[in-house]
Amino acid sequence: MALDEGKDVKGGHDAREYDHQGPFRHVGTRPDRPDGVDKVTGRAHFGADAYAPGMLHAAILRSPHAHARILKIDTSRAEALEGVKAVVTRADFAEGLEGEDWNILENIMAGEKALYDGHAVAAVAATSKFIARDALALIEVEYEILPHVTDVDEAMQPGAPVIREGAAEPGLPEGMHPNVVRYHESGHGDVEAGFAEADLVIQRHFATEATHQGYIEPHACLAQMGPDGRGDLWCTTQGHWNVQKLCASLLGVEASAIRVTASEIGGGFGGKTTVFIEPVAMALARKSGRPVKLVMSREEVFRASGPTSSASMDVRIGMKKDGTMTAAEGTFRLQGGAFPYAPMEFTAMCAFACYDLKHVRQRGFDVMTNRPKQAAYRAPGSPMAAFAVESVVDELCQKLGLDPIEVRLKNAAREGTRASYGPTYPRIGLVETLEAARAHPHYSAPLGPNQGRGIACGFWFNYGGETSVTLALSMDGTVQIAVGTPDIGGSRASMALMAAEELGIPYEDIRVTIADTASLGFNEISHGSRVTYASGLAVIKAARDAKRKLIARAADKWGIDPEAVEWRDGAAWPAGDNAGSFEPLTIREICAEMGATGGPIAGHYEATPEGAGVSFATHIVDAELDPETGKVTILRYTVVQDAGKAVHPSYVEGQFQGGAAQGIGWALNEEYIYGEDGRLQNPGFLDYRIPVASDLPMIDTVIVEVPNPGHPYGVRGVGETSICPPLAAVANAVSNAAGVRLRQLPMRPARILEALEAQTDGEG
Amino acid sequence: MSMVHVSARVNGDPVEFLCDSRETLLDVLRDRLALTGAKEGCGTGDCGACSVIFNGRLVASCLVLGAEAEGAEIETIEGMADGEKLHPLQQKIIAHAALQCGICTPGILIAAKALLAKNPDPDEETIRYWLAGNLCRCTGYDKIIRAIQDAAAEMREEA
Amino acid sequence: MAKVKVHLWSALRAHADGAETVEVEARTIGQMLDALRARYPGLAPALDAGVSVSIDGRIIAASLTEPVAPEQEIWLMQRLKGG
Amino acid sequence: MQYLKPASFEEAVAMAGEAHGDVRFLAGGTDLLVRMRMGAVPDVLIDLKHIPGVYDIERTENGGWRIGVAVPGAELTEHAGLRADWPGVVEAVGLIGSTQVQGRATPVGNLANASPAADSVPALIAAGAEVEVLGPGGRRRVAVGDIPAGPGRTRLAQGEVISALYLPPRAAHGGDAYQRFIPRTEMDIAVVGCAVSLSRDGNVITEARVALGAMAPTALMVEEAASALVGTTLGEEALEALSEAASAAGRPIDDKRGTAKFRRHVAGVLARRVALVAYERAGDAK
Repeated sequence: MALDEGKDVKGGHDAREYDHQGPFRHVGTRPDRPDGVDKVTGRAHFGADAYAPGMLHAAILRSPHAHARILKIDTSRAEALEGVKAVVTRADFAEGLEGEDWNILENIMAGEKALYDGHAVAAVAATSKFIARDALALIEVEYEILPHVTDVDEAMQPGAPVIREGAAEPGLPEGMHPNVVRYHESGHGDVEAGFAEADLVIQRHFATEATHQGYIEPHACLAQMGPDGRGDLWCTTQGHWNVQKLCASLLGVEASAIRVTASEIGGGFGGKTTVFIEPVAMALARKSGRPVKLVMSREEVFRASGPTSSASMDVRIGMKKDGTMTAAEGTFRLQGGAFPYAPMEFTAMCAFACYDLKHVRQRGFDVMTNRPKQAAYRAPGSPMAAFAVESVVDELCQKLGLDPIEVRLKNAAREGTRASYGPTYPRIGLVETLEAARAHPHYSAPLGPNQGRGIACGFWFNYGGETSVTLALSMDGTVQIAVGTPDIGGSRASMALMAAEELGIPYEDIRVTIADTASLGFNEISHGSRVTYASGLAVIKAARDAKRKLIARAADKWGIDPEAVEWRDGAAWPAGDNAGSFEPLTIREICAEMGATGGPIAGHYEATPEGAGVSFATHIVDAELDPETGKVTILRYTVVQDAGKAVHPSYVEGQFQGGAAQGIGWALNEEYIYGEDGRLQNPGFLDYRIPVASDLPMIDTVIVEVPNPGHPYGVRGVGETSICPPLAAVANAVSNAAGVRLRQLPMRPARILEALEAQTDGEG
Repeated sequence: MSMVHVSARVNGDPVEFLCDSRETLLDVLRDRLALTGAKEGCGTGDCGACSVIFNGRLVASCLVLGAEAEGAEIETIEGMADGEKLHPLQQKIIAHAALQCGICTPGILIAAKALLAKNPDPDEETIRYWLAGNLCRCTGYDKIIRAIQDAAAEMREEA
Repeated sequence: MAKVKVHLWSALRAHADGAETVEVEARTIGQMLDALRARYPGLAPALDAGVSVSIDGRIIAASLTEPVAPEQEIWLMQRLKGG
Repeated sequence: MQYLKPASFEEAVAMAGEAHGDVRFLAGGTDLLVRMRMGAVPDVLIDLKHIPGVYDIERTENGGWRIGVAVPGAELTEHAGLRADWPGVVEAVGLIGSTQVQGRATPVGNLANASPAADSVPALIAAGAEVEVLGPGGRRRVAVGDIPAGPGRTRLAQGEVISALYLPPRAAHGGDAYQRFIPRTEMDIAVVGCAVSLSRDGNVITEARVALGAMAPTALMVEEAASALVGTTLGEEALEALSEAASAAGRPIDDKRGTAKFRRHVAGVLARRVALVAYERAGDAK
């Protein structure tokens, strides 16, 4: 029995986990991260850094067509090439899969049709990279090219090419094109009645293009599988248990047959929450009987991993002259590539989540197109919603002559507000972020010519999920923690801080390891801003479990009740005078004797914490427009976000800054560009333009701490919310600088010039 | 296959290897010399994760052939620390939390070292433009710039 | 067993005779979802695809054993995930 | 792929003559290696970097400059003499790629790669630069503008190799400048590039050359733009005429980096801005 108090393990009847308001000794400090030296010396091993004796190199053949029936694949010439050890096609994977497992299999290796430019159709393992590459050229694929569609609105039109018949879920509105596969509707009140109360109602159309997570490390793995059907997989992933589950399903073996070890991960942002190449490498390893290394090129990452959805949106908001929002409604159409599950329900649910609205309605459509299967990207679905909604709010403020922060404060959701997606909010921190933004010097700083300021709010849910942690004590009293969530952004440091806090020992005495799938219970993926929340909660609970055991040893030794022993400063102390007079027993002393006093000591946590609090942010940005070229420069940026409790403030700031930077890229320059032929035009960092160092200013941060009741220290997830406001904030700033609203992303220079021109023409 | 024999110096040590004429210096460092600190983020010179110093110049090792390394002096991230003593840039990158995932970090460090060798007191704009070829997707660059400035200040004091 | 009142998101209501809320007997989320399936088989595909549940504003992403009680505000939500 | 290291340009030409299949010369390699990565691996690669003199920057007898084919951008931009004489050429070369690319990329490679958007080419054309070409038929001097034939194609004959780049002596009271438009601040290919080189007599422009990049299949000289400048003191009227001539030039295309319409507009904007810088520099020059 890991924990003796059942209600402590899960939410239980009382979900109020928040029990430590400080003061803290470790939490809130900024020590060096435990893996810092590994990361600055090149010693850290990422996905592509693994090698094995006898290793083969693999390469994947990909469809050059956006939509084509695969009539024939002849691999015989490739197989005959010297050095080629295995060739696989769809026939080498499991049959009879259903649901999302089938979708994922279909995505990683095409079946009857190639569904997008870059779709995998076969793979080769050979004794060198060059032979593998040469072998691809020898595989003959006969395609029947089909009409394609890559645009979300076009894909919904009558007559659009059908990606897959029968993919739609039941319950869709009548008359939908078969490419529309899911539908969401939610809200409350009577929006028409609400609009009737408004002094001004604005309805606008918005569009955003698909972007890519843009992690710098391409997908990479090293697979081994013996004739006994047992295998090992090393890969870069946000969630190795999920990789294990999916590989087992796609290969038709049991989960326990595959041990997955997560490498250091070179960025994910949601894009490494699923599989792309791992089952292919495993299939090649199984067929060849040799270790197989498979690394995506950057071009493959863009063409065939999971970018985000593009969106077409209509938003309508009513406001009174005093700034009161009376009603809001929105329609959000997202394409998620050639498969279902574009995150349109999150777009819909997040859209108006910042506001206290009596009348609100949102609809979402999930649309299939000939593009790669979308994957999660940092608060999936939410940033585009904020772009549309916060743009309309800004325009209403402008037209009514109202201050954008005051208006947002007036309408802000707070504890007790009925959320636009249904439930009533518990304690949340939106108002606090708005107040901090209003008080920030940035908000009142003067602006120059051709400069504009934008503000916007954003919302994301956050997530708990299955979590297992083991905290093992060494004979010398130092601590080894095994967690199951890959460290993407410094989470080892926050885990060690929380354990140090609980155990009262030095931060340096704690080593945090990311365990493989065979060494720890199941862990949900590092996504949904859950790591510091869920693994953190698990570390705290595991430390408390260990502490109880340490206390019991001291109590035994002293011959008193464990209740009469308390733990502080890394030692057991008699609790009060009645407990007796004993010298404190340090963790070091107890551990030195643990073998002889009852055996090894470890703390555990295995449960699904369900108290991830929602999170809000407010961003301020100043932009300068070159009116002659349409080029935008970001001059100043401030992120204000509720972190609940910042465990390692530097890494919290880092999440704020990183989300803002990605959002700026999405707003200004990043986009998937498809040609008439349905092929991706810009599959590289040259023309897929993520922000470079010289594109950005310093990014100021303000950490607001409104504790989350669902975590012992009040921690909220912080990783995702930071990308929600920037699209809107930058668009508002540019619109204010340009004097014309920009409603389509990215705001590339030519698009801004066209908007300026249209405005001049309109006036003339 | 046409293998090329190459002798060079990496981090001061003599090395010898045979490589395929098509292999890049990055391939050679990683696959033949087991120096995996330089990373391949793009293979086309757009991301800087494979940065090394080649005959005194900062280069993308994915844009140099292994065969071109004959007689070359190459510095990689593995040679940056002096034994157990980290270079000030390495210390400051850790101290400022100027990394999240760490995949771009070796390239950033090598590029920053090359910058400080040329300009011991670079201003923010100089650092930003110098590092424009080193993509970082996690940090928004803010803490990286601060760490480099801090390291530069410390190195100026020590000098 | 006590009755709990469950709020449905709009798109679900078509499968529940248009009702915005449905009362079912349940002590846990799992029992609640089973009761909904039994009463309105049309809801099953959506529930099987995965739902999260909000209890008094606290979002339960996955747990079926989480207790529910009559005085609580309970909402079905589409299954959460993140990036 | 066969990798060869000639010790002289004559040997390089001989090697190319004897080789079969696709033969490429390697200087900085920053374009060639990208193409190889995309699968375009030549059969024979002739590395020019072991030929004596290829890393040299020298004054010529007439007061101009001779630049070796392997001199990378970083070396050029650090060269005080070159910077003083041809600041526009140097700033154009300095814009090619990242700091890392600058460590390898050469202006001659930039030219031989024959991208219409190459940054250094308009500046070299405006400066009146020439290259020395060696081939089976002997040695010849060719104006930089006559090398590119179209995207990825040059007018070099089979077996010919560029053996040096020559910049003329800077004219008295002359100045040059180059700017490009890109969506980001760095790391992009020019949507439009513009170079202006001019000489002044007092405030009056006596000579001018204007070249544009990414407005046609090759970088091009725009005579109308140059004549809009000559004889003027670069007043508003001259700038307007220059801008119009630049916008009207070439035959730009719509592609992922910009529309033809946008390119025409930006060419006009850049021409103005660049002319003002060159004019200023010429005024400061002796």
